[in-house]
Amino acid sequence: MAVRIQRQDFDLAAEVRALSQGRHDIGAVVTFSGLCRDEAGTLSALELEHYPGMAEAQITRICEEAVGRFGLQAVSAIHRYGEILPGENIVLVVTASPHRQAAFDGASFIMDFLKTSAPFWKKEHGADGSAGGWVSAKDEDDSARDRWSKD
Amino acid sequence: MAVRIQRQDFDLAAEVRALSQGRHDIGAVVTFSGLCRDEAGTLSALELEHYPGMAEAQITRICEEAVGRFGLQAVSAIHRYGEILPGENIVLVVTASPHRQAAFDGASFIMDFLKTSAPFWKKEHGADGSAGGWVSAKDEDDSARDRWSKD
Amino acid sequence: MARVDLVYFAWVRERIGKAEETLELPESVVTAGELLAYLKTLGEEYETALEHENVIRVAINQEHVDHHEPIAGAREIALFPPMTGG
Amino acid sequence: MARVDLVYFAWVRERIGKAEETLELPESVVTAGELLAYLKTLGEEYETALEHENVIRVAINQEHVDHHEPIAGAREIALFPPMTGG
Repeated sequence: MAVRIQRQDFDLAAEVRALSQGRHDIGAVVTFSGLCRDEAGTLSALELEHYPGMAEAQITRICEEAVGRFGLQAVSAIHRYGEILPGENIVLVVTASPHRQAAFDGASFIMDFLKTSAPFWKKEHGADGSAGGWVSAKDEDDSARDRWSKD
Repeated sequence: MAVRIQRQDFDLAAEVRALSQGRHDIGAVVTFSGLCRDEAGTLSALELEHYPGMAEAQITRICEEAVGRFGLQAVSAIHRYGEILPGENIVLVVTASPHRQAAFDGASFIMDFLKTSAPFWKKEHGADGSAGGWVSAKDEDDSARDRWSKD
Repeated sequence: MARVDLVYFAWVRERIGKAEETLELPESVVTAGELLAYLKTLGEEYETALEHENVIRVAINQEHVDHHEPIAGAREIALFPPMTGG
Repeated sequence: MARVDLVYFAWVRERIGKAEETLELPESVVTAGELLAYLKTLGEEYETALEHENVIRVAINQEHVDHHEPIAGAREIALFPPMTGG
């Protein structure tokens, strides 16, 4: 399991290779890349603040939970911080398992918890030079997380 | 939308780049890689037979259905044929959308239908030189496909 | 009599012993299911290949069809086992 | 009196006007919720930052806790808005 919090971009292919190379027991690898989106052209950049230490610890806890729950063979999670431009990567999750459903579910589970319980905060800076505001948490993200609750 | 049936391996990073580069409207990219698995060490290779023409047509139909159903912004699907060794890639699906759930669902939907309705057949060749047999279709793959049926 | 190209894949191809052939079909053969029944009269290899008719998949002009579909207008009919791609 | 490091993030940090500080807490402050109430007595900037107490998230020694959790033994307590990562 590899968890990294970093300023620089990541290399998708290198991360997948690191996790699957030389193994013959993996049947499915799912990657999720989250990108900085700006359909309206009103954003100059996102500024990502994080809580060093807790960010790593919390993402590690989420990934460990996913490994146990879905029987994943390997997981990598990378979250960037600092200034991120439209079209750039923000987050990467990679999961590996013998069968496809576990790899899909594992990556989806990790993303849902990462959105709502990893200590990161996004601030928008406007293309017009405006100071921008903090992005609000979305109710739909809470709902997405809550669907994983066991009875 | 890009659909390719090819003998050679694919380059995951290049496929993701081709689909997302220069765009600022994509928020989520999901990739699924299916690999040739051989936990027991009894397999020397898989031989993948396909129906040329229909394979492309069928995967294109599946991808078009996914684009419409989940509102995907872009899709790529690559399926290899010929001899594939343990640990090698068999299939790649890449989906892009503004939000994560559509990208996850789109890739999962395409894989479920690809398993059960794209004209490919796998034959196993044993590590002991045995001729090997044709891989049987799995009931669980039919079930995975059927969960997408609308009422 | 209708002339049609038949293509076979995987163990259907192996058991019939060829990958493709062109046949003249009697007019009594109307549906895909009737085509399977007719082919089984052509020899032991067809009988073995198509023994379990219900698992044999049929595509007309590269599109899946049910066994009750008429084959009129078919240029190419493919017979194959359940698919195992992905 | 218990000595504790407090750290603030995002708009909680901006409104309080600092990223961290060390405070001596009176012994009457037992839970995370009581800490929030105490901080609001320290000045207008705290009052503004913590106005809607129910949205403020609390982590003790880098683990999330509910507002009713006791803070005894905390070395570091973090206050921040709902997270928006991913």
